[in-house]
Amino acid sequence: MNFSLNEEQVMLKTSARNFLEKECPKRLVREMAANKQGYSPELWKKLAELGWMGLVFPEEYGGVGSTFLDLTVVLEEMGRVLVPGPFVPTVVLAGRPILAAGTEQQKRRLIPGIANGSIIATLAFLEAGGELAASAINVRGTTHGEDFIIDGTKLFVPDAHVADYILCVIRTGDGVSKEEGVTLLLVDAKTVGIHTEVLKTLTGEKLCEVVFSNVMVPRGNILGVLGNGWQIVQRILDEAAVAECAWMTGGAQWILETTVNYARERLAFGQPIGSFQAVAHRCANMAIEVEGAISITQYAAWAISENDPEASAAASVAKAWCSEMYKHVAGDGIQVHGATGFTWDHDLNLYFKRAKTSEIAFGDGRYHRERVAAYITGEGN
Amino acid sequence: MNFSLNEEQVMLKTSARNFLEKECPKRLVREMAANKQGYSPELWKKLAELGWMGLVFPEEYGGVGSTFLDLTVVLEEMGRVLVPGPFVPTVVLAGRPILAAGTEQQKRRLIPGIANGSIIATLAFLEAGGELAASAINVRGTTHGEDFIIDGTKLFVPDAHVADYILCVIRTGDGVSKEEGVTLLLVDAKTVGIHTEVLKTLTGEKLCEVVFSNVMVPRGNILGVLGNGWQIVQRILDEAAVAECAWMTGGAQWILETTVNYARERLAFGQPIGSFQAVAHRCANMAIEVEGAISITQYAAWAISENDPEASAAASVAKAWCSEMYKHVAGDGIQVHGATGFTWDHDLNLYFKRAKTSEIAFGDGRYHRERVAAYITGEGN
Amino acid sequence: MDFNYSPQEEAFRREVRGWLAENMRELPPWWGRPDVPGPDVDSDEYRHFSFWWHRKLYDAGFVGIAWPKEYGGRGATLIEQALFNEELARHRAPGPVNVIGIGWAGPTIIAAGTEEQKKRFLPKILSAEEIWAQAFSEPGAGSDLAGIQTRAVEDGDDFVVNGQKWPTGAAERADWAILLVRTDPDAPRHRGISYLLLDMHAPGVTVRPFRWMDGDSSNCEVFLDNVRIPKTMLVGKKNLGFYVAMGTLEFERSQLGATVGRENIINDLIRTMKRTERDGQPLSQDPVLRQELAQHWIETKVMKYMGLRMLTSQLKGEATGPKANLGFVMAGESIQRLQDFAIRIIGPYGQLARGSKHAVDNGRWLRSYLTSRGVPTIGGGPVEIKRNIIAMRVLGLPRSY
Amino acid sequence: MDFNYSPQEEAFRREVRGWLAENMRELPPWWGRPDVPGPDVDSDEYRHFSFWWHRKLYDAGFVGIAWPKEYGGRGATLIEQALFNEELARHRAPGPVNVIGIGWAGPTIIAAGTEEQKKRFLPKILSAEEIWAQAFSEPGAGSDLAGIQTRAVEDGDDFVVNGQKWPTGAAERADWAILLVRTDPDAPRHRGISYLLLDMHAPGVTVRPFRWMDGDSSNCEVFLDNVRIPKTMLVGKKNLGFYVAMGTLEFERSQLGATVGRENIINDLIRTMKRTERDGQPLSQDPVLRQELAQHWIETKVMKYMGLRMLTSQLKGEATGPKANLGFVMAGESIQRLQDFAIRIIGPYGQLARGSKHAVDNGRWLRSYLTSRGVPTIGGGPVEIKRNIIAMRVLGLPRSY
Repeated sequence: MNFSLNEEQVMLKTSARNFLEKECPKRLVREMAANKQGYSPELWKKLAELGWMGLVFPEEYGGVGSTFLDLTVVLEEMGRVLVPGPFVPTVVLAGRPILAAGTEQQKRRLIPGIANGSIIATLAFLEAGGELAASAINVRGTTHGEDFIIDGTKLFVPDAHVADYILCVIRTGDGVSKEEGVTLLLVDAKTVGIHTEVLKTLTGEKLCEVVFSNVMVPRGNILGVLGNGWQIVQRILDEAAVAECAWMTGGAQWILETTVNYARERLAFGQPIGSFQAVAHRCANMAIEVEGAISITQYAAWAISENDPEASAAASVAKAWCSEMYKHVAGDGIQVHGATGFTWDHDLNLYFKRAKTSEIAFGDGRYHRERVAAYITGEGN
Repeated sequence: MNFSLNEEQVMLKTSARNFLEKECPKRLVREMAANKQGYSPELWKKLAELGWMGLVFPEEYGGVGSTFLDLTVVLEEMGRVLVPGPFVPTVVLAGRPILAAGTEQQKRRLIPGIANGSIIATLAFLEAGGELAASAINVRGTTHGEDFIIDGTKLFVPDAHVADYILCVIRTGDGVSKEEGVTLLLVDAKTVGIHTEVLKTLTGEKLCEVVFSNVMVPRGNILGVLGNGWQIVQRILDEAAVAECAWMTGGAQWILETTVNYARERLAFGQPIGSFQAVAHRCANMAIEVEGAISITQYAAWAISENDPEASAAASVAKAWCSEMYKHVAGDGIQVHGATGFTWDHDLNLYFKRAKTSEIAFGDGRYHRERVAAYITGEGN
Repeated sequence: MDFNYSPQEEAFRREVRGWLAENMRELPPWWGRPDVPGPDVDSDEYRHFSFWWHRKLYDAGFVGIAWPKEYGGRGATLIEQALFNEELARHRAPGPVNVIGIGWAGPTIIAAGTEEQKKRFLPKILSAEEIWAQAFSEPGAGSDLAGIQTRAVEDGDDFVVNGQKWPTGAAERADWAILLVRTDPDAPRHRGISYLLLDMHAPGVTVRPFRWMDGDSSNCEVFLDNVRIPKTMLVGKKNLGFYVAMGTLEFERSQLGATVGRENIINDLIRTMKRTERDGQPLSQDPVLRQELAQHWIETKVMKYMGLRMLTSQLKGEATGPKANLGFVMAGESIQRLQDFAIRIIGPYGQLARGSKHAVDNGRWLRSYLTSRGVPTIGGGPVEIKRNIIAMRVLGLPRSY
Repeated sequence: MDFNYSPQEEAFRREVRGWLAENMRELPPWWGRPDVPGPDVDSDEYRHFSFWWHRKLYDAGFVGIAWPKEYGGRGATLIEQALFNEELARHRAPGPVNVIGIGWAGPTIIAAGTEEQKKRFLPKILSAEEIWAQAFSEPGAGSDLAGIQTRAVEDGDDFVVNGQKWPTGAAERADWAILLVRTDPDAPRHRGISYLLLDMHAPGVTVRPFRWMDGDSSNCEVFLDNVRIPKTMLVGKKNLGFYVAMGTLEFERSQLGATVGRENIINDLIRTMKRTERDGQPLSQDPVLRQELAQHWIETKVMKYMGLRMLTSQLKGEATGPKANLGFVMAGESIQRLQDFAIRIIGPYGQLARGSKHAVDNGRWLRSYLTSRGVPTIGGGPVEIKRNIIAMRVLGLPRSY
């Protein structure tokens, strides 16, 4: 039992911290929120050179061969400075399932490009209902000779406008349960009939509407087994949830540190405001939630790395906790800062907004609490 | 619009405060918790002489002819000192429905006795499931000539062991809905076949198991219309909920005052603990909840007095609020007092315990929130 | 106790209702309709619209309802003011402009101003011919107003003022501002402050707009560089301005308008919940959401009756200043929970901003979610300070700050 | 990072499990079974039972696991101590007695005591031949320990002590107590306190038991009337006793046992929920309760891993004293919510006390509901003080008290 980062992880963390502090100032974050592409190709290239895109892929596919836990170390630092761009979609939402469920050919075709930063990829999952359930998958893929024809609309697809590949969750059949008949299809984003429109979001993150009109995709692009994609989806969601937790934990630590520094320096009634318990205890509560988030996220990341049987439950526990934690901590941070913290120019608001989108991403607190309840009672609802 | 007590109500309140401070010290409360009867006949007699039992009954039946709102003024003061005994069961749970739904004969037979303190009465409602729903009424009354024969067990019946009359909610038929077929029956507590056992409770309040074995009750003892009792029950529950709110509000004010006094006087680190914001702001939060409770309870009591169409919704709003309020305020009171507040000898614990039984009585927060939801959405669940 | 209104009050309510029914027909089609495109709140078009509506209210005698008649008000009671606010909210009608002028500067001038000041300023406040801003807090003095550093030095018939004020509301469009300055740096903190009326068009006044995090860009920072303010613009006694500012302002404390606003929000949410299905069931029947929804309704009702109790105290002439904070703290924190609930209901759509395809109610819920973090617990007076006041001045606890 | 245990640790866990499987068979039928009548916790029968079980643990080498071997301990690591606590909780086995002796007096004597004190006291602590109490706080000094007033005056080879201690735990049955007294009334508050070992059977010691509100009547008030304590009973330096008391006690800070205890509670609740129907549906399928239930599980898991992170820090020799309060505050407030949830689940039955007809689990939930208001947020150190420490010593904020 040793609940601490190993030497390499500490090095990775330190170098990531130093690199990102220099290369990803808030000015860039704000620029990219307004920018059409939504990410800096130069920074993207540098991340690739550092090997971050390849971190969780085996060396034989051009990766670094590290663990998912190592990835979350980097994600925490990225979340700390709010690195804009399609990193999580490419690596976690697309790259990881390709590695886990792809054919040798699919892996050889895509993973080296993902690992070296030349391929951007994403996952098209949600539809109009906005639900994470299998029953909400209604975009259809119908067989047409050796191809599938996809028709329908996916929503909230991150970074689809710059993606080279879109991993699509579609319905190819109707089984007894809604989980049956769900298929994952790797779609070249340049295929005729795909229309992408960037939605205007709170944070400037690029979430897209992707309309598929009569889009032809070769059968060979199925990821995993036809009609059996739901299991892969679940694993994606678990990993994505934990990745988001790491991201949130990094951001929350920035807020806590920034707020504590402010409380130490800002004076009111002739004293630092941190000497008033209303502020001091609020900071203590923030610290408790953050410490909990760090602990549970690292555990969940470890469980995923180790394919622990509790990994899925751990992911839900972590995401439920972190979703609330980030929102509370961001809100408390603003409250301690007062009007200053409520300005557009103060960086706190970037975190407050991100806390809301992170809460929503991959299932909010309520969704994951219900999953936890199903796990501990052994009964669905 | 005048949201304040009128002159008579202020007088009533003041005299009740003075009377009870003298006549109902905590020593008596503690004695009665351990005492088998659970109330002091002398105090009971004095309350009757003051006219409190008759407050809400017309003069023609030996009452005072005041309003339900006036009654809550007294109840608030009773709750403030935790007067033990069957006052609410007699007046609110039994007396009020007899007045509202009884025949002239029933009223003449019972209300003068209730008003002058010579009759103790109560309501037998809950059964094993512990639910307030009509579907939970399963104790049966079957016709037998001019009588009903009751069989079954009622639980949590307040003060049944000293009651002269028990108003029983029983099932006499099965309609399309569970609400149909519920009947209210006035039962002489000395009837053969009734067996009462006092349960051991948190507060020493006397809640009883009442077993009916082949109990014969004359048909003339039906209150209201056979099979149509559920409407009366609902009105009883609304009034009981608001009565409980008044009680809770009184107790919460005692806690707030006691806690603020303690925070003013108790020293730590060379200062009164009330000069630390952790304590001062906790007290402020208590004050907010209490002020809310006073306001919403007085409104609900007024709505009941006026037969306002919103009375039932107001009762649920008030009970949901007060149930949580009392528990929070009592818990906060203990926390501010520290170990002192956690002792058996400190009176705070009497309130903390009562807060729990008051929360449960006539529907807890969750129950009433669901009722409010049904009211505002116009949809049941 | 009586929650019914007097015949006179009911008559007033009928008058307001009648007027609203008549005049709201003239409102532009986008008013109150997030689905119909309308101008930005910061735009000239919107500004023009709100002054047009203000003029109608003003002409109908609905501006300054509780102001004395001699100063152009209606001379009605606070109940009628509360009733008017309630009806306005109930009908979802726009309110008057010049909120600082009507609610703050005007009442202060009425209470503490000179006869000249009253004559000069009050009429144009109600008519909104002159718009007012509030320049009290500073970058270094927010919660602790007595800590302001902006200096005023006497020079002949003027004060010469130097310093910086922030945030000052919509100062860019203001003609005048109520201003706190330090006139005696050696006196105890609270006793060296004066209350002045500042001509925003005077030389040396520079206004720099900035944005809040919800996108509202109407707020400003004000720089004062050797600004000369005639001594005739002093309100109350020199060096006692802090007490002028803190003095009892007889604005109506029932918050009835805000409470009805919350009811509107909840009713809108219920509509959204009824038309949104999850797992084949409308959200309005979701037991978990129902609990939360009901709790918001309960809090709204509780605040309503707390407000009416406060109003009754006010009418009896009791000092309700400190006590009103009980309701204010609750309202401030409660609206944040309500807005968080609202945005959770719409799930991933909650991220979509005004103008985005697929945005529910054109991003209304997102905007109000962000907005709820500002004024309710900070801008309208930080809840921490309000709790201090409750503890000290309502409960009689010792000072805790 | 590795959540697996070493082969040696796994071997130890197997040993504990094997021993428990073997020995728990001998537990009386009422143990852990609220439905089987058993003795009161305060009764002689219960006391006899717990000493009997302690002796078994002791003989098996499971008392003082992380104590050095030379003082009768097992000399094992804190991980093994944590593992043992976890297994004990997992199996719902009784723990050792003499908690203050083993967890507090003993480690302090090991760290700061004289060789004589070690020889005299340590063996009988582990064997529970001598039971210890803690006499630190006073009626007038609880949160603020440095405010104690009990005086000790030197007289020859003795201290003569006068004062009053409260609350002192199960002092009525204690043979010894660790005691804080003021030895220099003129020194700064923290620097005039000494740490003594008090013979509870000495003349002048009077013990008055009292009850907590949950019915526990084992706690006491202790009056000290000219009690003579030999100077050989001083621990550490005179006047530096406050620091001896606050010094790092190497007790295990993972709280793993407590976490497992919470898991047991939740699992018991799930069983209750499954067998209780409302509206024809088991409570375990009630969506509202499921949300709350899950939240408690989530908090439990979060605390578990907070605890293990803390333990890892401890093992690395880092100072975890202040930081451990993060988990303690959360645990204290969290258990109160859990107990409130538990008692709400059983509805009106929640009011019924031990011994009542119809009481669910013989009133267990009611008792634990009340108990949760004491030690978790007050007795184990008030959460307010813990938050002060977090703010000041973990976050580096200025002193706020």
